[in-house]
Amino acid sequence: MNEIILIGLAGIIAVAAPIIFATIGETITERAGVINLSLNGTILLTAMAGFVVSVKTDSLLLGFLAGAAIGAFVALIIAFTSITLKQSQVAVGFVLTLLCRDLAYFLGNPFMGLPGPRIPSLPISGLKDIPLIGTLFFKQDILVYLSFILIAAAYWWIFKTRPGLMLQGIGERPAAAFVRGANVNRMRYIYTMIGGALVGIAGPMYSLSAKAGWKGTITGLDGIGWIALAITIFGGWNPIRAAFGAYLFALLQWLGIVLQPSFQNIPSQVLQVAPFPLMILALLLVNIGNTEWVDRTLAGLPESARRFIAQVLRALRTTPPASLGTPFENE
Amino acid sequence: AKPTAAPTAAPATEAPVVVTTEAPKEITFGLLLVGPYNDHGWSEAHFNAGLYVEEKLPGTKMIYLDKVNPADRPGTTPAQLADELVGQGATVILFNSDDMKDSATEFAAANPTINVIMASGDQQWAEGKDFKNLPNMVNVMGEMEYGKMMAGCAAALTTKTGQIGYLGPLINDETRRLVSSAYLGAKYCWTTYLGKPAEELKFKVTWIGFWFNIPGFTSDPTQVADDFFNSNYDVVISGIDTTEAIVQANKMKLAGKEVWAIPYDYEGACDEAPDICLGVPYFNWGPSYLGYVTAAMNGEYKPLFEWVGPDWTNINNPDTSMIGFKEGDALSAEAKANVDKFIAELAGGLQLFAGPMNLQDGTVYLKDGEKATDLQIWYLPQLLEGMEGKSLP
Amino acid sequence: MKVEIKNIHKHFGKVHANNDISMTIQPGTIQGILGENGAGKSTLMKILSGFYQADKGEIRLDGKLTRIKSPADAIKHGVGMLHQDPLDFPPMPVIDNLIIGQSGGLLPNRKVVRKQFEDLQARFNFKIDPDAYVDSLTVGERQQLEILRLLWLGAKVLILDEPTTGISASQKEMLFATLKILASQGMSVIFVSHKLDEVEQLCNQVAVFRQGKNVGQAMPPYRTPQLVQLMFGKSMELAPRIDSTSCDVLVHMKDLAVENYRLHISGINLDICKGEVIGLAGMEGSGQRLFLQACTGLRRTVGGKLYIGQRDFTGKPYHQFLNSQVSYVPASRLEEGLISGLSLTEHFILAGEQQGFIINRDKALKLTESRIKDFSIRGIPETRVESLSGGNQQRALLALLRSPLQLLLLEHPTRGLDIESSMWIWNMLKERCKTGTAIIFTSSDLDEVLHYSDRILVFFGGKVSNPLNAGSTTVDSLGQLIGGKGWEN
Amino acid sequence: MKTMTKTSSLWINTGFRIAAIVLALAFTSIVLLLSNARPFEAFANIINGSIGSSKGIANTLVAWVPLLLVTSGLLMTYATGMWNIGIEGQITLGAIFTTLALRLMQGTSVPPTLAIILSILAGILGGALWAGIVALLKIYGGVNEIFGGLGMNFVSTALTIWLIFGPWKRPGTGSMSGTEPFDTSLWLPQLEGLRISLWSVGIGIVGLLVVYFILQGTYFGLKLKAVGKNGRAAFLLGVPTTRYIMAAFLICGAFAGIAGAIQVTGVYHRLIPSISSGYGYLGMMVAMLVNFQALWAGVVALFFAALNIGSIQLPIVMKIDSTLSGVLQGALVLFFLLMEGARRTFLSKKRGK
Ligand SMILES: Nc1ncnc2c1ncn2[C@@H]1O[C@H](COP(=O)(O)OP(=O)(O)OP(=O)(O)O)[C@@H](O)[C@H]1O
Ligand SMILES: Nc1ncnc2c1ncn2[C@@H]1O[C@H](COP(=O)(O)OP(=O)(O)OP(=O)(O)O)[C@@H](O)[C@H]1O
Ligand SMILES: [Mg+2]
Ligand SMILES: [Mg+2]
Repeated sequence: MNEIILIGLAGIIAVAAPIIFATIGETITERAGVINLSLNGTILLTAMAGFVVSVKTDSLLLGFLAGAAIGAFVALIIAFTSITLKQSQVAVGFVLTLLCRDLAYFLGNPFMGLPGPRIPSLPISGLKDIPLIGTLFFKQDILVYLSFILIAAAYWWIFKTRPGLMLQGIGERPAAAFVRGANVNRMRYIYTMIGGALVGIAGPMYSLSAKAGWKGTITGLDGIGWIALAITIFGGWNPIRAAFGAYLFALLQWLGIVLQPSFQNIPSQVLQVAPFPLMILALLLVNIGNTEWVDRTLAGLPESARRFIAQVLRALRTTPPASLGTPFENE
Repeated sequence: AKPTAAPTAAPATEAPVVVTTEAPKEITFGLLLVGPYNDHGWSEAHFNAGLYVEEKLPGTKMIYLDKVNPADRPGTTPAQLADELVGQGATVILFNSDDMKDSATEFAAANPTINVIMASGDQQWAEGKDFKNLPNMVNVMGEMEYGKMMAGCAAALTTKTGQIGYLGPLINDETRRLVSSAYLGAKYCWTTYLGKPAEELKFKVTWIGFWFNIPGFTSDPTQVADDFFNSNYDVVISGIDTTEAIVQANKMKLAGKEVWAIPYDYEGACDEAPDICLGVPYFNWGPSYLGYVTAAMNGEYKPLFEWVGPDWTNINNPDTSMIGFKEGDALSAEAKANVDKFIAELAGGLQLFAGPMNLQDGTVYLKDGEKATDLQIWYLPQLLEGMEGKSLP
Repeated sequence: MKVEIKNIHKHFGKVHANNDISMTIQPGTIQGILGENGAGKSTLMKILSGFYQADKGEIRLDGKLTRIKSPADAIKHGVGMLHQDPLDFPPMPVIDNLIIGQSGGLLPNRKVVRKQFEDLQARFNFKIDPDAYVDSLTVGERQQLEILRLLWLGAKVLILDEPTTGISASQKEMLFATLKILASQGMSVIFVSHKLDEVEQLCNQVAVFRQGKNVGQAMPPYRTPQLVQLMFGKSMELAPRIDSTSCDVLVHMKDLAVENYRLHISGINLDICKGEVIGLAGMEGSGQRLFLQACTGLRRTVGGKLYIGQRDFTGKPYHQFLNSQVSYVPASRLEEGLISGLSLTEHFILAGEQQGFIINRDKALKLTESRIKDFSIRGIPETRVESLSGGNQQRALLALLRSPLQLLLLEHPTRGLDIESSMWIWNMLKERCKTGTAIIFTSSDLDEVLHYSDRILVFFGGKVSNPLNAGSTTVDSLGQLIGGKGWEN
Repeated sequence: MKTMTKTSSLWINTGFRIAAIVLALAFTSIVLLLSNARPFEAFANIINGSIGSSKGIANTLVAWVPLLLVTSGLLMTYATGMWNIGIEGQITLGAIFTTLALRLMQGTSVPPTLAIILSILAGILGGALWAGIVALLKIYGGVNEIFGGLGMNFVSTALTIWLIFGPWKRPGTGSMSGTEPFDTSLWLPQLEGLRISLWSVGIGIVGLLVVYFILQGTYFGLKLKAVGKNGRAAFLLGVPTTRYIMAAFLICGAFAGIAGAIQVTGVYHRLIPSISSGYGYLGMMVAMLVNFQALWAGVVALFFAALNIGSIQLPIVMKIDSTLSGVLQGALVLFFLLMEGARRTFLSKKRGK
């Protein structure tokens, strides 16, 4: 029984892996001050392309490379329209969300339901037998291991390395980064594309592993991208917290499944659709501290209570990179 | 269930259907598919039936439109799309899904000269709860109950843990009766052939909430399948449009777990992962469609409600049997033997929907010795006693 | 380092921002640059620090002809610029602020950086905690941080463009001391300002710009009238201050208390008379803004009572103040004051009373035209506010005010404006006082506070002084209080 | 002099617009060639299918009305700088409330006409309610309206499915086909032999005019824009910012609600899964393509509707997937944004010289 739960949790870690790639990709992009709203479309398109490529070439690697390349290209479009042409990032991102989706369905149509290759699971001998840890982390497939590495690497890069600090600076205050020698817009191009590439890898992670195959409109990926975006905010632009968000989401989904029989009388939709409202609730918690009315009402409270609540809220609060979504021109 | 002509169907002489006096030798029939024509599932089965008709009946031409649902074709109704097909010269229209029920009714009423075939509807069932008097419509449905029973049987004969999982779509009468059939098949084979007590068989259904996965709105079938396998349900029967069950089973298998799965709907479904596929209950609409189109061609089209079972002489005969069960490579020899025995028994008139039988909440469904009527089966109000899972949406 | 500027030209469209400017700055000197708004000071500084490229002309550093391609390039050549609003990263720690932009390997060595930073601080006895987050520092401290950073990166020429706007007197003293030290150590400092006294107090030589030209150099001892003459091409005289006599109480504050997450100010007791001007002095972030916002309902008071014209306004929302003829003019014009993208006319429609549901464009247009005339705004009704110049934006802000007003609250009403514009604006304000409007304003310019206020409140670390009579207060005593001295009583 | 520059810039603008269209068509053609289909044949089929016949035109209008209403509503929220992605859910709730109202009044003594009118009002209520929630989350919870909206979309879909298979289950088997269809007396009166109702067309046009008028001529409209361009400054100038954002959402929700109501009373005559038909997202595209100017919304919406309807011919006649229409629509908006940006940069460069 205990073992079953453990395996269940291991399953959650696997389910979250693609979302982690997408969220961390977006986190990196947004850290540079650019919003890539196109995730939902990008993931669908790259899932399709990755699948088709690896079916045609039957090389998994090429499939993933194709995904990454397309993800980066979509990001490039966003970078160009928003950074160079100064158009609204949200607008461009939203259009690409729909455009990529329809492209995926249109171009992918001939390849529906074809049998395709699939990433094998790859238990790590030695580690896999460690009690608990082994089952949880080391009986997964290569992509899951990569997701672990990605979390650590992204965190290390953003907060520990010199270029990472500059990345923060660029998103926080481009003008200041500029006088410190950063080529702000080039950096934004680069990071947007890196982030896009990571998002682009999430696609094949589904079509070549988590949800192997391409089934067009019924593939069951339409929506993942939005969830990943929400998790990015929940994660407060911090890879570790973002990963936590992804795991939390997968956990909620899993609970929805295991709890279903025990709730005969409440509509099954309640559990199935629960994760997103809960995600909103989470966003509420991390944002409500930034709202003006809270300040006002707090002011009404007795000092001690006021201080306490204020501290709690500040602990929960996440604030986006200051220049997020705004173009930069040096003077 | 025998074909039951709708009582309103007047004698053929005044059958108000085809207007031209002598039957046309050329005929175009239009097919409206709810899903992609190549979905390796429900819709592809119908599409192939269309090809079958074209092949068997010279002078017929098929035109089709797939993804006929308001999500994929915003702002359209199947009736309107049927008009499009008529515009292209179709004089017979096939609606292939429950989704299109009302449109089919509306269209049939609006176009008395067009012969309408509606798969999985019950408008033409005089005894049914949703009867509409439509002289130019045929309702046809395969008795997949039998297919599911065979699936359940194969599962019961294979499971090592005595736990069978059923990956359910959304909850309604149809899906309930299919799950229950699988359960009955499983229980029968478990007790009769393996001689094990019924209580030792666990049969659990988990509903994802839709016919396929929509992140953020349904449960993820991949996760459901995994959860089954991980919690020692070593056989999963799929009731949804997509193939997560066998895909995940295959993955587990490769990871060294001993698991099996049974897909749904489409004859070729096992091909995706033969090693773990115990078999697939599938629809073979071809023969029935051939019949209706021929009738239309010869001006003998009659309104009808048909709930067609397998051709018991050979359930896998493409020219005669509506319901088939294609045994998979993963089905062991002795299990296979027993499944065949089970099929033979069904052919011999074995009726599993027979009393004493209770509904999930313990209320009596069938009294001792009572056999369920088609109505009782079609409109099954709950899961059956002994099954685990939600009965009501 | 010796800086030679030769025949610099810079155009912005029609505007000839720098017109054949030349000057030489010897090592170890502090070069002052004076000039009215738009004279071309910032432009030249931005050329020196690599933001702009000159259209014509050359720059020599220590005699060597140098092309400065970017700010980063400038610092490589030893030219560092301290911006009015320090270009740092508020939400990040001081130490990271230093590391960002420091050239070096993938992984910064925090230990070394910290050490070097501490040593530098010691030289000027600054006391900035390297682990503090920048947004917890005062503007003054942030300037210090920037100076340290520039020196640390090897700056030998330090450019300061209007550095004293936004910092308090004592911080100013500290800054000037620092600059003097730097000069004595052989750095060349370029100091841009509108403020004659500062320049006179600090600089070894002064250049005056007008309309893009360098119209003259001056050496100490300076003669103020001569400088003014140079700056404006005419001489100028401040209106004499008039001390009001009778008091007809308008605002009554009783034990008022306000707070934000850093400060808690309590026990404010003050009566303000009709037509009175109250100046708020203190270091940036000592609570003046907090107090001002409390007086307009923008921030809810956490204790005490606030009456305006006998009515209790405690805890009332901003719009109720607004509708009771209490107006607030924020410091940041384009961020809080005006709406980029909307025309002047549309602003007047918004600010004015709404009549009915449908806008009467002609009426609005007429109103706008008259206001543009009265407030001599350089622009037409269709002009979008963002393309107005700083001073004109400020004029527009004042033009938007409703009248009559009971109480008017202003943040830095003349920040960044030259003497001429400032005087004009204060004339407008004093006119309003004559109609009984009371004014509360914050300013970091002590002379402004002393000259235009009737009474002064000094803020220091969450404490508020009793109202001082401006007539009988001196810059020094005020500076003392702002610096935190003499609060015992 | 002034006029001359005006005309010249007018030429420049139209030039860039046309370029956008050409590029979009080119892009779509390439996509078509990739799936070895002949572009011109495809476009011809789309045109023919949409405006080739009276039926086609009627169907196009059927798609046009809700799209137009949704776009009009979105223009209001866009004015305040809000991205009301929750629009899909708002349409759905409009439909649900309308269905509820009709279910209550069906078979009672309420005269059909009145019933229909009341049900549409109910739809307005439903849409506004759902939008209001998003606005509340935004204003008082700081939850970005995009994600608040998305969440509500998911919830609304779930709600629909639950109603169809649960409480509002039709006689017999609960069906994907939706709830039991309403009696024809509760349908919006349709033109003989066509699926379009002049009433709904009327409602759509009026809706657009109202929005146009509000945004052009009224204090309310101007204040909405002020809030959108600089909320803080607008607030200090005396605009009750939050109330205006809320108002914009409520109005937009109301329009979405009408769209949903028309889907029920005028098109499907019952509640079906995905009743919103994706008009919400499509409406956002239209709004972007008209650059949030009400003036062109009608035309562009009509064009998009025509694409949706015309593209049905593609699978029937050419055996290619009809998501092509989506590709073309997306490409149009994308290239419009690109060209718009290019135009701006071009002009500013020109001014720079
Ligand atoms: N960054 C800029 N981009 C475009 N135009 C600018 C910019 N800065 C200033 N201008 C234009 O230059 C003119 C004067 O700008 P500036 O702020 O220097 O005014 P000013 O000369 O300081 O006058 P004032 O005394 O009113 O401040 C304005 O018309 C403004 O449109
Ligand atoms: N980026 C710019 N674009 C257009 N015009 C500009 C720009 N920057 C400055 N100008 C113009 O150049 C002239 C000089 O501006 P500059 O900012 O150098 O004046 P300044 O002496 O710094 O004024 P202030 O004392 O207000 O800072 C101004 O009239 C302004 O109109
Ligand atoms: Mg200026
Ligand atoms: Mg300047």
